[in-house]
Amino acid sequence: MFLTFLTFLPLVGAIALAFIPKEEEGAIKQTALAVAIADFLLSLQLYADFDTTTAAMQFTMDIPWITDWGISYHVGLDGISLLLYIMTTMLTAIAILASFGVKKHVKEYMMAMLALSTGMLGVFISLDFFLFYVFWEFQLIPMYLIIGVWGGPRRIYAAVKFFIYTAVGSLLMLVAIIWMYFHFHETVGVFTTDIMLITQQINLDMIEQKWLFCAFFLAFAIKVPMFPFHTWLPDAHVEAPTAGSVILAGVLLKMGTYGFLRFNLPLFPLASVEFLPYVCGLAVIGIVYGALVAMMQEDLKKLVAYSSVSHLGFVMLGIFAFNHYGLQGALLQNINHGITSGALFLLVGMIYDRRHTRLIKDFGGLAKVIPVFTVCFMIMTLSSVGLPGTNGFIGEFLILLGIFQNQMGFAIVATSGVIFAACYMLWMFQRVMFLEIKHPENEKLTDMTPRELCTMIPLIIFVFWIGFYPKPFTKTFDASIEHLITQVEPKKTHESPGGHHAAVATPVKMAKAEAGLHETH
Amino acid sequence: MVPLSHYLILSATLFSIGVLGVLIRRNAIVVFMCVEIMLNAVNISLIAFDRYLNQHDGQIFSFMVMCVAAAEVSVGLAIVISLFRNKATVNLDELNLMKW
Amino acid sequence: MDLIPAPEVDLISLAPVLVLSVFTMLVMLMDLFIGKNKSGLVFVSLTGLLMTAVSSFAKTDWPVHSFGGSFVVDHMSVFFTMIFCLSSALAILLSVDYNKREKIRVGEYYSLILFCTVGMIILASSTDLIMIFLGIEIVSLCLYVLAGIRRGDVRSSEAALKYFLLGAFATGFLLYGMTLLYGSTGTTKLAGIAEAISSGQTGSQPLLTMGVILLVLGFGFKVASVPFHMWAPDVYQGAPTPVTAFMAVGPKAAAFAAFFRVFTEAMPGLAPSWEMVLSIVAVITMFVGNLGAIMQTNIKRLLAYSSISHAGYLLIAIIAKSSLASSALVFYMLAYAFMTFGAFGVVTLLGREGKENLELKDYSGLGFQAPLLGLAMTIFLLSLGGLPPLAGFVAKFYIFQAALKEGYVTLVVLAVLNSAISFYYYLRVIVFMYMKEPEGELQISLTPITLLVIIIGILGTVELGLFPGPVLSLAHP
Amino acid sequence: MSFVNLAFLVPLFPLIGSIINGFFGLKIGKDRVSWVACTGPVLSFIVTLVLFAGTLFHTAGTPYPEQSLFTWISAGNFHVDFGFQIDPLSLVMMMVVTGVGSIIHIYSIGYMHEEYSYYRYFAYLNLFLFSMLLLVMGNNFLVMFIGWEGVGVCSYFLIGYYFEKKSACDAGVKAFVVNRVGDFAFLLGIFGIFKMFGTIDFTEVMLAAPTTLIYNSEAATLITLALFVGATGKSAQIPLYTWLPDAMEGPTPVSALIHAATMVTAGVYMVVRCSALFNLAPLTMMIIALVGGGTALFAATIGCTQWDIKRVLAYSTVSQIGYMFLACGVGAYTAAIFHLVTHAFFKACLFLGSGSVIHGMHHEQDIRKMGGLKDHFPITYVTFLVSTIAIAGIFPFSGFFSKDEILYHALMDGNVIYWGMGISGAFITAFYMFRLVFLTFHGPSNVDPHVHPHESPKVMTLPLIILAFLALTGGLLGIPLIHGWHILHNWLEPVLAFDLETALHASERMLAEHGHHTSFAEVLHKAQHTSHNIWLEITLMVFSVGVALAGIATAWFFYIKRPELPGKLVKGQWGFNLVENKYYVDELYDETIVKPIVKGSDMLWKQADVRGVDGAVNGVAWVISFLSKIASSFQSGFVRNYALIMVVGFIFLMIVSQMEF
Repeated sequence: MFLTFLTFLPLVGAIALAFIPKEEEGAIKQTALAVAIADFLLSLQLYADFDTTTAAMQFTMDIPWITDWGISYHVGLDGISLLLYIMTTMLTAIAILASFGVKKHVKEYMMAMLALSTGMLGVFISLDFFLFYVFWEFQLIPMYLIIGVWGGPRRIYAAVKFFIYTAVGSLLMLVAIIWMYFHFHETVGVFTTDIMLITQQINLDMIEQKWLFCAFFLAFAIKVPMFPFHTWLPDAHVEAPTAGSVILAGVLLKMGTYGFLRFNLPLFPLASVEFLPYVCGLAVIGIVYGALVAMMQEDLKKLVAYSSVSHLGFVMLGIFAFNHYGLQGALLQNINHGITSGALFLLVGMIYDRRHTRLIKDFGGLAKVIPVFTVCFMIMTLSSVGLPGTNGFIGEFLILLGIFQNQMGFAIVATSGVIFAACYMLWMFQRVMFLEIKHPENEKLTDMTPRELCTMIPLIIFVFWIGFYPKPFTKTFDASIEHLITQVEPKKTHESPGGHHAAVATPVKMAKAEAGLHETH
Repeated sequence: MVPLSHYLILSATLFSIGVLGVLIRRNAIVVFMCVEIMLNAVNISLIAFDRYLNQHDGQIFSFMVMCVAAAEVSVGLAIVISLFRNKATVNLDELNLMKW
Repeated sequence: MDLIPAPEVDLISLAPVLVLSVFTMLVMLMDLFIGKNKSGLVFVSLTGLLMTAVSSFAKTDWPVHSFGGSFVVDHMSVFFTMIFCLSSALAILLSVDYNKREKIRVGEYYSLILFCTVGMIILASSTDLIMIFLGIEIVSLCLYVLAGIRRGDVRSSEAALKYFLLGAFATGFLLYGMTLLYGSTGTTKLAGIAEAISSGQTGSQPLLTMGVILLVLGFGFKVASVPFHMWAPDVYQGAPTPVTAFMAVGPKAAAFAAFFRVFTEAMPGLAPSWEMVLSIVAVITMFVGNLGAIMQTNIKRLLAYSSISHAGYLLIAIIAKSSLASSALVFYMLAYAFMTFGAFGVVTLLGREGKENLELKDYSGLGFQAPLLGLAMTIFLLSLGGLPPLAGFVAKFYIFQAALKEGYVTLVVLAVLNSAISFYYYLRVIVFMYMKEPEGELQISLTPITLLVIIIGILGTVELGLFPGPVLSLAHP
Repeated sequence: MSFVNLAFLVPLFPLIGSIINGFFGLKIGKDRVSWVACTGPVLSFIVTLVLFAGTLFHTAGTPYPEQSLFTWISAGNFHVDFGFQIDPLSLVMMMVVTGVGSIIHIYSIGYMHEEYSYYRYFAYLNLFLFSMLLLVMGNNFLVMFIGWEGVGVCSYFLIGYYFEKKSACDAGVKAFVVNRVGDFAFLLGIFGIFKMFGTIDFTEVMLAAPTTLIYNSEAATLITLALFVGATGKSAQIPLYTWLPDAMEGPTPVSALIHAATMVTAGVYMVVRCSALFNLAPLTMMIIALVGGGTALFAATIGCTQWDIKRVLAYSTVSQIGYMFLACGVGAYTAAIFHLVTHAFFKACLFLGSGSVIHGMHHEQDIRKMGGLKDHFPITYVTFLVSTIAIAGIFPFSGFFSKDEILYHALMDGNVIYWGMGISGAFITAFYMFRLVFLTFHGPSNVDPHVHPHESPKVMTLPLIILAFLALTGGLLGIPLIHGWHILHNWLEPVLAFDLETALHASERMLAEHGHHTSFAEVLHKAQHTSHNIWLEITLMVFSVGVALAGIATAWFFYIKRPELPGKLVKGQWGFNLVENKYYVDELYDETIVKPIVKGSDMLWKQADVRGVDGAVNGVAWVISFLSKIASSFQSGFVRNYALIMVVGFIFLMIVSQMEF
């Protein structure tokens, strides 16, 4: 019930906003922010109450919805979704705070933001395919409007591209869902769309798994986005208003990776193993390709957008490492990317507000004029580069560690991503922040306002918190990851007898045992 | 007795003539008359089938068709007149205000 | 020579038809005697429709066959009757303000809609080719007139003539098809035909096949499926807006009811010969409808193409044949009724005397100048596109379910891709409403009765989307 | 062992200093900034001494204490503590880092006092110390890696300290990116270690190494090679040395601290730290020795041709680190650390001395515009000279002891080629270092008349004196010849002890398990029969001092006696041009790596992404709108057309129905 309350609170807030007169922009902004912050603070309670020892769904609520079809309103959180959920509430609050400067149609904007929040939160809690699909598609609309109404010059193109691209993928997933629904009825005898039930009991052969995997893959790969389905992302990011980009990078992309974890792996383990080389291949291409293309970008937002392609490639690689390290890294990197990219988009938005340009060549020498901003930007740049001590490192390290255990070739290529990341981020940073001031407009820039600082500080705290003490975050994953591995593993070893997972553990124990022997001699 | 196929061929031929007329003629009224030919062609086969099957359904059917045809004539002519009032033409090729 | 056997007469099962006919005539008569203020007619018409809806439950021990197997009261017919009554009521409500504005004589107008409804009920309840033919003709004749009822308007007249000529042309084919079917099986009763086919007592196979294809043409014309759809965009555009809305819902639903009945009840045995044909028709209907809509700049024409594409989705239900498919069909039609009337309601509302504001650019800035109206239009369009949690989505979900259950995966995948294409043009309207600057101040007069239609549309669309449960259990026998 | 619980304080003090200066530096004023900045390292140094004292009483044979603060990362069976290791090796490094670090901090007060963003400089410098301390104190690879990258990023900041200069920024980015190439390999090495050992804790890995890795196996070679590539990045060895000379764009104390004394030697430290692994990989050892010796010689030759005082020293640093790696490569880890320590003293002194000159000359760095400065900079001159003698390897200065030990081991444990590289490097070193001294401090003055050279304030000269003293006496740490007097050797012994015999037997056993019967008896035999030959060592010492003196004499001849000669000699010589242009390595990298990547990326973006991938997406949209035009083009508006289409459609469907599917 609490979860439902949290999820729909923003929507209720949005409806409440409708009754505030259009002219009272201040009240509208404050109300929206208050709702978002309240939602965030209340969602922290979830973390407090979360039981990290079990992989079972928590805070569940299951009431029949469309009984004729066996559809129910079934929601809950587990280790995979908990932090994504809380991050969503947090980023919503930050995004709303960051968009206090929005000029036109303030009321509608805030309503869209809050509605978007409900849509995103719903995706993470749905434990029913139908419900999931409803939320999955529902959040497209507010995002579409946010890009299309409050975006840049090519906003309409970007918004429509975003919408249609995502819709194409998810509609095929819908077909797969319905197909599974009947298949489940045929084999088990129950009409249900319950994700948990279907995941546990469905029995699919290899061919079926492959087809269904592909359908789900397309939906999520577009969302992630994986190479070569990524081209909507730069457009959407460039055109979206700042807060839109923050949400887009911070949460929407995570819905793709979340989908892989929630559906592809546990539902289609055989196909997952079968397609592993291809998925990893695409992920690795994405890592290198995204980085190289990012290096050449002239627009700051585009650069960060392509860097997202690269970073999400890491996440995908971690997911398909199929071991604890990789999965944990992937889950953590989800959060990290939300924080870091979100912050980078906020920062880019801040200088855009001041200069109305995002072209790198229009800047230079800002470090001298706006030192506080520079520090924040630097921190986020380094986090994006994956500097140890920041959040980015832990995630990337675990992912690479994980994939190295199983797929050494991919790991080596992927690791080279850390070099390219340094290239494009630092080069960008240098051109924007360092060197001499070439444009006189830049000399009079004002430093960050308290409000802007408020949006950054929580994110900076998380950068270092996760960087130095990630345990409070990673401990929520453990049980769910173990569970996920058991869902994939037996079928995987059955498929490929020389499964790598066992091979990792043996030398560890052997080494330790022998080390012990060594000491006693 | 004349075999059924003769009637059917006659009916099909008439029907085709009606169709061709609709496709070829430009005058709305002529086109409409061609449609009437089609309907009557159908009537021929209806009656033929009816006779051949030794039933009554076909006859009833053909009565209905005749009624309907009559109704269509009245409605159709009314529409043609209404159009003529607006546009002073019954040439179908001049009727393409709405397209694509 | 046999005497014609006296038919068994069961007037009770005919009750809706009778009740509505009486009310229709009442409306005609009243029109003669009441004065200038014709609002009483609306009241009578609506009452009539309500009574009709109620009287359709006169028989509840479904299915009830009467008139020697020519007429049936069953789940589908009753549900369809409700849809017809709903759509006619909405059409009448939608016309009140419109007719006032466009100065259309209302007496004929309402009675034509009611007569049309009578035809639709007959169409949905008939199990005899003759009755079906009659139903179709009653509906068509009324629609010809309704399309051209704005007599001073060239477009309206042109639409009427086009519709009439093509309609009559198609009737010829339909009739020919029925004749061949009759000739091959020796009966006009659907059950009899099915029996004859399954027992192999049919005449020459080519004639039968040709008859089937001719029926496809005939019904295809009525439901506006490609390549027999050509009339639809022009007629939808030219006809008065409420009539367009009405045509897109009621008569189409009726035609689908008959289409479904004829093909699944009379010719399941011939399924192999028409399944592929209908599949092809369905696919090209979806594609042509959606592709055609992309280029449109006139909202009515856009909705016309959209309606064509929806016919394509609905054809999938006929292909699926099952009872699940029939439920999907009725559910879809109901959902479609709400969202279409809602959308046309907004279109009507935006028009002004002398300026109908039908171009997409007339919608610029609507979303912010009239937020609720914009929101309503957004909801209708997205529902038409099939976005959850709206009625259109549940309806599509239902249809796809029915088709997947029978294993038509390819069809469903194609349908789904079409849904994606359709988003493009539905979104285009939204683009205009929210993302383009208005060209001038929009003058919107919120006429209350039209608004009522929109509200009903919203309620239906949202309710069927969020809580379709009750209606689903009604739709499913 | 309670004293070890103080360990966390060592990195903490500089961190606190960094945070205070970073956030409030501008507000609290320069004086307080200096106090804050210098207190941190000094306190760290004191705590290090306490730890050192505690370790003196360590019971032999027991493991060295570690302090684990908290579990940092935990995933499955992968656990990494945020822990520190206090053992002799790390203590040596900590003392160098905090000791030299403190001195350089103090020096910086004088050197940087005119800077506006003084606080920023000290914040970075403190942060650097923090990272460097993590690097040397970490008890596992990952904590080391935080420091490893942390020093890299601080180096990036400090090189780019004058961020308005494009060259400085470019140098910073170059340093970071080249370092990242090394880090990439280092990471792979860590992954490999985890895969083989299931842990990345130093103690556990080193203990398990002999029984886990097979001697000379592929895994051992690859892992150690990866680690070594990581080390070459950080320690500026061939092929990744190019960033270090450019790094001289940073303030001079930074060059002294980061690019001479501490950070760049991190690679050496890491190799020594993992000596147990490297001992199992003879192939890697050979590569290390060759790369080290090669770099020593190669960089020395470039050093002879440079005119920028700091660049000469930079190449000298590269060359000296080459020596350290040469030592590692032949297994003389103690010698490597020894040279690391003495090098820290004399090279820091040299850099600070050069900084003093630059400071006194108002930021003039070209030695052609100096000359005869010894009168203007008396203290600087003396200290500089002491350090130069030390680096040249003249008895009894510190460099003599450390370098000779390396050369001795190169000959005894390696072969004559290694020794040849080392000894020729020594000659060139002596030559170019004295060239530097002569050109700067002796001979006629070429100073720009507008510049008035002046000796630096006490806050700068005092550190010079201390460092010069250390450079003079540092050699006492490792007096060879007399057994037991090599203090450093004794001190490090417990960390570096490696039982080759057991390891080889274990390898034989493991190979046997896999069905390969290989005997490493020969390897063992060779290793056990290298003996300590005192007379040979003395001979070598005399010889190398002779070589160094010869180098000095050559420099004297060319730059004092016949100063016009070098110019004439080298004129038009292609060989000289090659060396003067640093063998065109930068240009080579630029042409073969940087430019292709940039061009390729540009292609990738404009062709592959925009045209290819996105083109496909937009292409689909285009096809759809094209089809849409076709679809609506049938809608001609003519009734007869419509009827025709219906008839055609009917015929089409008739045909379809007659087809078999």
